[in-house]
Amino acid sequence: MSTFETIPESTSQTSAEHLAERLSKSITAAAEADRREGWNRPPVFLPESENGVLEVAMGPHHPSTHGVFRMDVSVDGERVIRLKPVFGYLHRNHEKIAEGTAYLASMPYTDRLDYFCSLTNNWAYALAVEKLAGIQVPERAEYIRVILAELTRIQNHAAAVGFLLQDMGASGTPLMYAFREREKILDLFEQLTGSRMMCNYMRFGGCRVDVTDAWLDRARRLVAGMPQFVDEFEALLTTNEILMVRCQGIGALKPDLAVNAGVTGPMLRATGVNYDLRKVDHYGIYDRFKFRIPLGDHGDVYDRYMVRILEIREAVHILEQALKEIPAGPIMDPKTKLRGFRPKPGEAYGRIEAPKGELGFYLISDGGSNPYRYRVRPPSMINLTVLEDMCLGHNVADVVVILGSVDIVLGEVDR
Amino acid sequence: MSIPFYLISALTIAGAVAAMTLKNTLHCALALTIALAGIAFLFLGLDAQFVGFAQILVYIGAVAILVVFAVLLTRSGESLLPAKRARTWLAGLAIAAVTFLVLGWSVLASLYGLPNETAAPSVTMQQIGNALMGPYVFPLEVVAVLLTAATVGAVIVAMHEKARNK
Amino acid sequence: MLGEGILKGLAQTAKNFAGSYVSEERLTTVQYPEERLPVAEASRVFPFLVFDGSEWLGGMRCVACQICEKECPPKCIYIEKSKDKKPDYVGKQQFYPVRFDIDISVCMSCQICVEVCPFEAIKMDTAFELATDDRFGGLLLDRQQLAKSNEYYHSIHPTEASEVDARLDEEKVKAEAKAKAAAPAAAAKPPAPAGGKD
Amino acid sequence: MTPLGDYLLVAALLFAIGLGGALTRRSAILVLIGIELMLNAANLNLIAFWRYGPHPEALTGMMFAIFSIAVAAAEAAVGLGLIIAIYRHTQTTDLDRISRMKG
Amino acid sequence: MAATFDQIFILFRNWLVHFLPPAWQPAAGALLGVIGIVAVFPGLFALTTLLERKGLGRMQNRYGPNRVGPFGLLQPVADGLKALTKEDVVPFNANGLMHLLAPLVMVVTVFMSFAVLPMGRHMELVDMDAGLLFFFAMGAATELSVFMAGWSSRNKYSILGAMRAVAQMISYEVPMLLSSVAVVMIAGSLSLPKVVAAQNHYTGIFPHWYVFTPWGFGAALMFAIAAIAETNRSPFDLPEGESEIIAGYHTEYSGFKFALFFLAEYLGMFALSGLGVTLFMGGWSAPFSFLTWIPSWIWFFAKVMLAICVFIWMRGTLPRLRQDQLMNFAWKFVLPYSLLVLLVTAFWRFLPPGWERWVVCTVILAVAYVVMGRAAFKLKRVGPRSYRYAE
Repeated sequence: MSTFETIPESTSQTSAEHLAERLSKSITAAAEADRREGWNRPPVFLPESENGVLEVAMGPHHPSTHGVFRMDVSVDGERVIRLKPVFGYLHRNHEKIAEGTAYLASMPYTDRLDYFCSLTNNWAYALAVEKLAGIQVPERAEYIRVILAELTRIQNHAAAVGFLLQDMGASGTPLMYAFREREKILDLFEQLTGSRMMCNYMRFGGCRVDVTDAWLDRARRLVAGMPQFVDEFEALLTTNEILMVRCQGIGALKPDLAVNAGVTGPMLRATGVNYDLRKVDHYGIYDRFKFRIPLGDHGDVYDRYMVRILEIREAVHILEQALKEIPAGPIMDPKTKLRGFRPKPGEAYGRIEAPKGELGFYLISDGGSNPYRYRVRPPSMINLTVLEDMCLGHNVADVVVILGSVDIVLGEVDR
Repeated sequence: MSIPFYLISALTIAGAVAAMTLKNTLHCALALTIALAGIAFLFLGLDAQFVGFAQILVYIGAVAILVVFAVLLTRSGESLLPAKRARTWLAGLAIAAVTFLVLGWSVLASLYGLPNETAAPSVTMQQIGNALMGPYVFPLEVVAVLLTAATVGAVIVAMHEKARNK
Repeated sequence: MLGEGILKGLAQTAKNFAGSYVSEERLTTVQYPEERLPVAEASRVFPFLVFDGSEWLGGMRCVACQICEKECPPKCIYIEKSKDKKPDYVGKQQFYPVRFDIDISVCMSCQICVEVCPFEAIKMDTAFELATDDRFGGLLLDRQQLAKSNEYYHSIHPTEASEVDARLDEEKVKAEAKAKAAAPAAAAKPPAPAGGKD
Repeated sequence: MTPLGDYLLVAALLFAIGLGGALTRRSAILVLIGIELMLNAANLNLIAFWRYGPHPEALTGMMFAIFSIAVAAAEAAVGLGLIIAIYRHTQTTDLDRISRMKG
Repeated sequence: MAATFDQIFILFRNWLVHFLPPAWQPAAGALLGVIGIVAVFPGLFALTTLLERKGLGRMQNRYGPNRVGPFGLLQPVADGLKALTKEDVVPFNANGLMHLLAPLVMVVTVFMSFAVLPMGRHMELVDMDAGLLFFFAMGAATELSVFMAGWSSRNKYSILGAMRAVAQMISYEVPMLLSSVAVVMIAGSLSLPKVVAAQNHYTGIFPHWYVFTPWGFGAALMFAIAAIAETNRSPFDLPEGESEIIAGYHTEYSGFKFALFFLAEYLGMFALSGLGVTLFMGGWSAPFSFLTWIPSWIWFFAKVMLAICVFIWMRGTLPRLRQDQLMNFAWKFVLPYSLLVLLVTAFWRFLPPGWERWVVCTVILAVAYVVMGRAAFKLKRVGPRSYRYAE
């Protein structure tokens, strides 16, 4: 695909002013027309510049943008020559609010960041605070955290692949299979944490509720049934000629561009870069489990799809091992106080391998009961910055598929 | 003097006149379609079933769509400028009127000599097939070559332009 | 050859089509209003106030200490303390909330109030059909609507309720033992010095 | 049975309309539509004479009409291809202005 | 008894018509036939919308509509009422006449193409000598109405959608014609009842349907692909694909006119699957010799519904092709292969009957299919991939 320097010069800076000036001209024209002909005059069509370039806003409520997210695409005939992602529609000022509330009180808000995987958000935040305050986590809690994180990864990847197929027009069948399995996992979460998607389960130093044996048996049965689901899913999709033709060679991302842009997660591993925090950071007790990291080599939409499917299989291996070896014991450090938690001044950056990439929490404490600075490193948003490079030269139908393969959740992008 | 004949021919002529006089080019293209459909029905009236359906398939199915595509690609559909007459439009009309008079006179003059009532020939597809493959097999091959050449020619003309101004 | 993957995909959907008539595993849809999925025991929707015995105000465990009001992340609890006191389950005189409102349109059912409450007074309910057409008043529940009996608490969260009751009974026994132990001392103390700190 | 004369008259009128249109209109596409009409008028004549001719089983008129339809379709295709090419080159389909043979 | 039951509709029509004075009888008979078609097929359309939603539902492990009426049977009625009562919004500067005319022309032409389909023994509305040609002539007219719809709603996106739809329909009409010409070469006549008669005999219990011959199978495959593309269904439903920005030619329609487009699409599906069944699967002939006592029209409608189920099945499984891939597929795979099928049919026709011609034709077709399939994929460097694992 084209790197930075080969972007055709017609889309350089001048065209931005040119576009802005024409937009303002059309807006004043619209106002004038309003005055002259009253409210029911014909609408002002989108400004179309002379050389046949069609500006299209794939608007905030477009059916396939996974939430409120706009892309200003300028299309020359069928090819995309410029794409400006516009997000911020779902900005809830999460970080400023967190500066005003106690450490524990912003834990339920982390559920709402990437609302598909609330447990990994909780874990990342808990990890950061534990690093900040130097709290130890008992063995059993570490095992529970790994189990829940891998279950979250399975249901997130299944949903992501389902949405990708939905964008390609598969009228919901793969999505329904993915959601059928996802519901089973969410039932497990509800039986443990009380809520399917907003778990608010992890606490600084462990977990809130202990895991019963009945729950562990149900989890083992679910994990035993998972490979059969993935085989069915792959049989339906992986060798499907239409899917191969629609996905291979589309939206390819070169490894150096991916690394420079800070892309992480399945998108980065699809380009062949071997970077998985579970192996790099050695956080939690991932070193005790044997699992492999799938890598693609073209970095296109098909590789991202396959990396996600293979990661589901790896997660199933981890879960089997973890569910076998989970020890008994306390799940919470008895000394930790719930209220009035005041870590000593300092800063900490806790990061984990969330299903979408490297999710990090950076906290600065000034000794008070609420953090001085609270920053979330959102993998979805950073993966989104390379969207234009992947879409240049493709046609509009592919832009939708490429966006689907990036797997973004607007809660995390806008925070 | 069957009524359907008058109805259909009136429709055809109206379609033809509209195709020639309307301002908006796209309306002309659609009026042309009506005229061609009328002519197809006239063929059916003359018991030439095969030609009638071929006319619908070829003209309405393809040529009319081609004309409409051409109108759109050359953006002449939207420009609602007044029906511009060629500079020499008056002479054109005169020539057309003269030709019609000459043809009309020749038809009326020889009216009595023309055979009017003959039995409807029952033409089956079998006969047409044999005729095409029998005495007319050479023209069939020539037309086949011509059609291929026309398709390739049209594509090259359009394609060539696209490649050059890129 | 071309079309092989498509045929395999078609076989999959056919299997699921047939499967949805046969296996419980595949057709997991439940006809909601008529059939209902059993609510998970640990599930939580909106908080409610627990009261012992039969009379909801007298038996209310809440002592209006306002810890949950301070700790609630979206600040959806509003408490007004009472002037006078009433005996709680151990017999000690405690305040009680004159007003205890929870705006369930603001509450995000994060259950932190249950964790921080020292008196086991507030627990999470599992009733989720709370739709009302009145946007403001309808979703602001006052203490009358929030108060639910301990038996109800046992019916929705049996294991958790029994643990809580065990803890409360043990505290009651400890409190009475202390009271019994303190009683003779109190009796002994008055005859000796007249004043004494009580 | 409508007499042959009526068909010939209709065909003549169609031919005249096509010719008039082709001569008076300035837009290239309309000229092409005019030519199309003239061709169809000729076809109508062919079929009319075949129908009322002495021995219709020889199918000559019909064969002529079939081949004429095929040729007309090819002509329309090439004609429109040319018009589109000229339009791309000179941005106009106005025949008066496309008079220079410049490349 | 079976014969009368087989011809029950014809007898019923004759019984009705004989009340009229003889002068009017042929016209009344034809009218009754038309009324029959105009009643039966929209009824089937209503049933199919329900079948589609329930089928798709079941394929996705969920119930289809089952709230409106027992098992959701009144759902089509509800949809119909909704479509009728919806406000008919016409765009501000749309061309009123053409806006109204487009759906009408489409529905009328598709209904006319039903006239030649033999729905049972002697049950075709009109036995035309050039029946197949008439069918395709009517098929060609629907493209024009698609264009009128797209253009008349004066919306830039619907024009683009219309141009895409028309380009797709035209480029898939050519292979459809060619694959049906293969059948005409063997059956020897363009008239559909003769084609069915040519297939309606049995060796042992197996019928002589063309789909069981090598060339017939190839032609049926290409016809199926072209038919799916012609009706803008499943893998080829790009023109109204919702995930595209260009939302298809009937965006600016609502209320009854949109329902007409919906009806026209389904009638197009019936017509094409009816034609496919007539050409390749023996029209109204029974699948086994011992089943011929069942009335013929039951077989025709059973096969058409089977074809509709395949349409729905494809829609439930396959993602959508992109516009340029769609067109390349048509001109670079389906058309050449149809020409090859014509060649093989010629061999089939002029080789002496016996096992040699079976072997020759099957080998040519199979080898060509595999080679062209692999070449098509090699060209675009597309194919199954293997993945490496780190550590």
